Amino acid sequence: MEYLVKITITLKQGVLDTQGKAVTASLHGMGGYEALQEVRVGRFLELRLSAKDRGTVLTLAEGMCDDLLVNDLIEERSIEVVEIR
Amino acid sequence: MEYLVKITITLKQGVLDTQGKAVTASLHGMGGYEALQEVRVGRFLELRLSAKDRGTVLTLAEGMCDDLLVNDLIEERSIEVVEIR
Amino acid sequence: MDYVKAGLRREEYEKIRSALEREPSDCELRVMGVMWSEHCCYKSTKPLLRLFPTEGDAVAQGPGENAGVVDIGGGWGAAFKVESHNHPSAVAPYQGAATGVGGIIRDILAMGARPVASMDGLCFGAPEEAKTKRLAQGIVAGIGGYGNAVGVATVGGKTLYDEAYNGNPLVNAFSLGLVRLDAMASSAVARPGQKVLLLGSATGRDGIAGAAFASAELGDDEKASRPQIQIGDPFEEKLLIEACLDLHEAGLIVSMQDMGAAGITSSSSEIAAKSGVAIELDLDAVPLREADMEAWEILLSESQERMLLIVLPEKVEEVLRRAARWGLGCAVIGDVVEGDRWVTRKNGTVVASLPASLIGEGCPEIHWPSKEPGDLERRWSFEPEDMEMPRDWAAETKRLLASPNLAGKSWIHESYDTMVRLGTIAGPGGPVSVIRVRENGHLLSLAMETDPWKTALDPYRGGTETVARALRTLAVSGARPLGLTDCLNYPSPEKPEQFWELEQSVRGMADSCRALACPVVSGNVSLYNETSRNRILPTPLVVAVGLIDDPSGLLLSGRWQKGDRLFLTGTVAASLAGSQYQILRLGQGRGRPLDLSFEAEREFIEKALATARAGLAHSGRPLAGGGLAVALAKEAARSNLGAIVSLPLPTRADILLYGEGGPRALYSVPLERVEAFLEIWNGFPLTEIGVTGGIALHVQGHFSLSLGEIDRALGR
Amino acid sequence: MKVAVITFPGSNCDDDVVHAVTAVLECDVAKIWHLDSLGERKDLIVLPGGFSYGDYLRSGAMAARSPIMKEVREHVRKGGLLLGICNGFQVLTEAGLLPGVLLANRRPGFICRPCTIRVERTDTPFTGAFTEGQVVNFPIAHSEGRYYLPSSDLDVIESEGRVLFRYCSFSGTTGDEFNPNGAAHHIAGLLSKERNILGLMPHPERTSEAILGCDDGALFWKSIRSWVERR
Ligand SMILES: Nc1ncnc2c1ncn2[C@@H]1O[C@H](COP(=O)(O)OP(=O)(O)O)[C@@H](O)[C@H]1O
Ligand SMILES: [Mg+2]
Repeated sequence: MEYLVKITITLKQGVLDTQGKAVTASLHGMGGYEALQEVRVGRFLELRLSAKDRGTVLTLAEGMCDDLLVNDLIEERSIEVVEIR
Repeated sequence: MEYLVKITITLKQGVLDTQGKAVTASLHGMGGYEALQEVRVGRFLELRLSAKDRGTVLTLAEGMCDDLLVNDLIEERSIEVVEIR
Repeated sequence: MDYVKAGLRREEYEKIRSALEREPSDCELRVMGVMWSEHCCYKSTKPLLRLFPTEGDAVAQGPGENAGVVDIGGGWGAAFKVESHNHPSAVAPYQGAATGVGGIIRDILAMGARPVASMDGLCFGAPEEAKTKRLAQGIVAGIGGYGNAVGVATVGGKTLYDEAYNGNPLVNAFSLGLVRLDAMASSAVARPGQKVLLLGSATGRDGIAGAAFASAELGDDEKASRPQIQIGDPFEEKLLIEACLDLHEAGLIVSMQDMGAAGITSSSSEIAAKSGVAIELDLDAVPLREADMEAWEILLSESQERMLLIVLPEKVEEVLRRAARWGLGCAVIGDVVEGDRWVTRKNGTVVASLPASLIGEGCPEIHWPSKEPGDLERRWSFEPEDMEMPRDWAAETKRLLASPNLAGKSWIHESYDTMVRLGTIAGPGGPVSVIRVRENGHLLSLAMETDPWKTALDPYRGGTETVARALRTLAVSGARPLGLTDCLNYPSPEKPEQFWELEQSVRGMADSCRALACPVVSGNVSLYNETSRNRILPTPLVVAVGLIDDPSGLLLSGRWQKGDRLFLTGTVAASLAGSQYQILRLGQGRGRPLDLSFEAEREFIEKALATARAGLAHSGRPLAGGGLAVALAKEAARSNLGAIVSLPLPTRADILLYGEGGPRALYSVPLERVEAFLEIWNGFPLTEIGVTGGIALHVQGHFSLSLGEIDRALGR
Repeated sequence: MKVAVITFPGSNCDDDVVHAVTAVLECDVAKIWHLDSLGERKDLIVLPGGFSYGDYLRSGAMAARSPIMKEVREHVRKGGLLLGICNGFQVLTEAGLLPGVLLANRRPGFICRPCTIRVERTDTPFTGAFTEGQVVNFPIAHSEGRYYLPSSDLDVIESEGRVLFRYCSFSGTTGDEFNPNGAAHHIAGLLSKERNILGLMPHPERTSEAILGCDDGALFWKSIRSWVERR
C-alpha cells in the first residue's frame, strides 16, 4: 500500500519563534492587517511511504520524527496518515 | 471573535525540492527506512486574528498570503480557519 | 527551597546568611546558586588564573571586563575573548553553538567595539560514530547560521576528533572587535541617579539557570537534564550590534553590559559591584514573552540578544527613540542609587536584596586537592622502538593526511561567511588567519591552538607547547604578539588527579606566556566536561593576537614558487609523544612531549619576525600536527607545486618526518634571498632540505606523492 | 556619480559595498536606512547582500515589501540603475522587479568561496569595461542561489539576451560541475528587460581591491561609472 504522511511541526509554547516575530512585524508594517495578533512559523513535511498497513506507517513516521525530523527539545509534531493507493 | 488560521504551504509539483531530497537521503542513510520513497518540505503558519466573522478572516488570510506569505511562482497554499473564541 | 537544591555548598550558604544577617529568601537562594556556580564565579580556578601574566605594553584592558583589549596602534584597540558553549552544544548542537557565537559577540560589543572577526574551536568525538556526525553537523550549522547572518566573518578555527569527546563535544567561540581606545566602554562607571535600561529581545523562560547547568557534569539521560534551551536570533543580534554602537558613538549611554549567563542578575549586579553603587530593579517593567513568569525566572532567564544599558535620565528618551528606529524593544527597568545593594521588586514587594559586592565577588574560593597521577611513569614510558617503522612511507603519509584531525576542513569553513566586512586577508585554510584594520592601516594575525594529546601526557609541557605554538604561528606570519585569550576546557576538578592536570597545564601556559612576553587579556573556564562514561582530555585552547605594522611584512603559507629552496628551521629531532602519527598508530598518546627551551622559542620568534619583515621567503609554515611530512604535503597542495626533498638522517625517519613539538618551521626561499635568509637564521638549527618544482612531492628514500594523491588524501 | 546603498534590517554587506565603491571610484555613496527616504536623485541604487529580516520566511521576501521599495521602483521607472547583490537579488525577484526566484542550493547549505563567472555581453550599463566572454572572480556566499524560472520563461529571457553572467570554469566553460548552486542555465546575473536592473548572486565588492587577492570587481564599478558619465 502507498501512504502519504503529513507531519506538521510547530514550536513548543514558550520557545522563541524568531521567524514568527519578524513575519508579524513585517505584516503589521504593511498596513491593513491590524487584526493580526501573532504569526507562528512551523514546518510541514509530506512523506510518501509504502508499507503493509497504517500501523506500520505510523510507527515508521514516529521513528523518523524521533531520529531526524523533529527536535523534541523545542518542537511538537502532529502526524496524519492518508492512504493513497 | 478570535480565530486561528492554519496555512500549509508546499512547493509546486515540478519545483525541485533539494531540502526534501537531502532529508530523504539522510533518512535512507540511517537504515530501517527503506519504505520511504520521498520527503517534501513545506511550511506551516499559524496566525491568530481577531475579526468579526469567518469570511473576513479568510479574506485577510488570502490577502496576507498574496502580499507576503506565499510566492505563487513556486508555492501552493491551503488555508484552514478555526474559531477559538 | 534548601541551599543544596539551589546548587550551593554549606560553606557558601553560611557566608550568604552571615552577610545578610538573616535567612535568604527562595529567590535569593536561587540567584546566589547560579551566581556562585563555577561558570559565573570561577571559584575553583581563580587561584590558578592568577598565575597568568596580565600586563604588558600593549594591554589596554586586561581580564576582568567583558573582553580584553590590546592597543593595535593609531588610537585603536582590538577587543577579544574566547568562550565555551560546551554543555549547551552537547544537548542542542545547533542552538547551543549558535548562541555561543551570539554570546561572545555581545561580550565584544559590551566593550564598545565593533565585532569584525570570529573563530571557532571544535572538539568532536570519534569520527566514525553516528552521534559525532550528528553533533558535528548541528554545531557547524549553528555556528554558520548565526555568524553568517550577523555579518561577522569567521576567519578560522580548529577542529579535532578524539573519542574522549564522545557525548561531550567542545565548542569554543572566539570573537574580536575594533574599538577606539578613547571610547572603550566600561562597566565600572555607573553613578547614582542614572537609569537602567533593557535593550533587545523580550525575556522568556529559555535557558533559565543555564550557568548552573554548565557547571555540573552532564547527566546520563540528557533529556532529563535539559533545561529550556536558548534560541538564538541572529537577526535581532545584528540590530542589537548596530543599535548599541549607534548609541555608544552618539554618547547616549554611560555603560553597557551583555546578558549572558544569569541574564539580568549578573549584568546588573556586575555593574553595581564594579561601579560601587546600588541598583534597584523593577521586574514588572521587564518586557516578557510569557506573562506568568516568576521573579527568579525573570532574573535568571538567559534569553538571548539582550543588553543592559546605563543611561543618564535626560538621555533616556533619545535612547528609546533610537531603539525603536532600529526595531528593538527597550524599557527602563531600574535605577542606580547610592550604596552596595542589588534590590529587585516585583508587584511592589522586594523579592531579593543582596549586597552587590557579595554576588559577583563574594564566593569563597575552593581549593580542590591536587594529586599527581600515579600513572605518569607509565604514560611517559615510551621508546620509539616500541613502534615499528612504517614499511610504506607513501601509504603512511597518505593515511596521516586523510586522518580526520589533519585532513582539510573545507566542509566546515566553506559553510561560513569568511569574507564579509572585507577584512579577511587570510581566511581559513592555513595555520594563521589575518585581517586588515582599515582604521589604522595595520594587519592583525590570529592563531588558535590546542593540543589535548600532549597536554594529557604531560600537562605542564602541553601547556607550554600550546602557547608557544600559537606565538610561533604569529611570528612566522610576521606578527608580533600583543596578547592572548584562553579557554580552559577540563573534566571535573573534584578529582585530585584531574585538578593536578588542570593546575599543571595552567602553570605551563602561564610560564610560556611570561617567558615569551604575551599577556593573557581574557579567557574562560569550562569544567565538568565529563559523563559517567567518559571524560574529555585536558583541553586548554588559546587564541593569540599579533600585529603586523606594515602589510608588506606579511608572510603566508601555501605560496611556494618554482625553484624555491626549502629550509627546515629548528631541530630535526622532534618527538613522537602525543604526535598525530602516534595517535593514529597506537590509538593513544604515549611518552613524554618535548621540554621547551624558552630561550630557543624567543630566538625563533625574533628570527621568524625578521624573515617575514625582510620579505625573505615566499612561504612559511610553522610545523604542527603531523610534523614535517604533513607540512610539506600541505604546502605543496596549497601551492599546487611539487618539490624534491632530501633529508638528513641523524634519527629515526619517522621521528624526522612525523615528529612534533618545539620551534620549527618550513620556509621556501627564492634563490636570490637564500644568503640573507641564512644570515638571519645564523646560530639557529637550520637544514636545507630541497627545492620546489614538478607535480609531485618527492621525499628521497621515503616516498613520492603526486599533487593529485595529496589532494585526494586531504579531501581537497 | 551618485550612489545609494539601502540597508534593510539584517543587511550585512551594505558597508562593504559603500567601501568598495568609494575605494574604486572615489565618489560619494550614501547609506540609507530602509525607513528613510532616498533623497536627491541617484544614478545607482544598490540592494546589498546579507540576511534581510533574518532571511526568515523566504530570503528577500520581507525586504521586498518594505516601504523604501516604493521609491526604488520610482527610481527604476525613471531609468535609474538598480543593482541587487546576493540577498539584494533575492529582494529583486521577490519584489517582482526581476522574474524568477532563488531557491535553496542544489546541495542545501551555505557556501562561501571564490567563484568564476563569465561576462556574457558588454553592451550593458554594468559590463562596459569587460571584454565579452571574460572570466572574473566574484566570490559567492549564499544558501539560496539556485535561480529558478519555468523553462518557457527561461527561453524568453535568453532570447532577450538578459543573462549577463554565468557560472563557469577558470577557462570559461559552463557545466554542472562549475555551477555552485544548480542555477538554471548557470545564471549568476540577470538583467531586467530595460537593462537597468541587475540581480547578481556573486559579490563584486569582495574582489574590488588588490589587497583582497583579486580586483576583478573594480572593473564592474568602473563600468557603471562610465555608463553613467556617458549618458
Ligand atoms: N572550526 C573551524 N572553523 C573555521 N576554520 C577551521 C575550523 N577548523 C579548522 N579550520 C581551518 O581549517 C584549516 C585546517 O585546519 P588545521 O588542520 O587545524 O590547520 P593547519 O592548516 O594549520 O594544519 C585551518 O586554516 C583552520 O583555520
Ligand atoms: Mg559579559
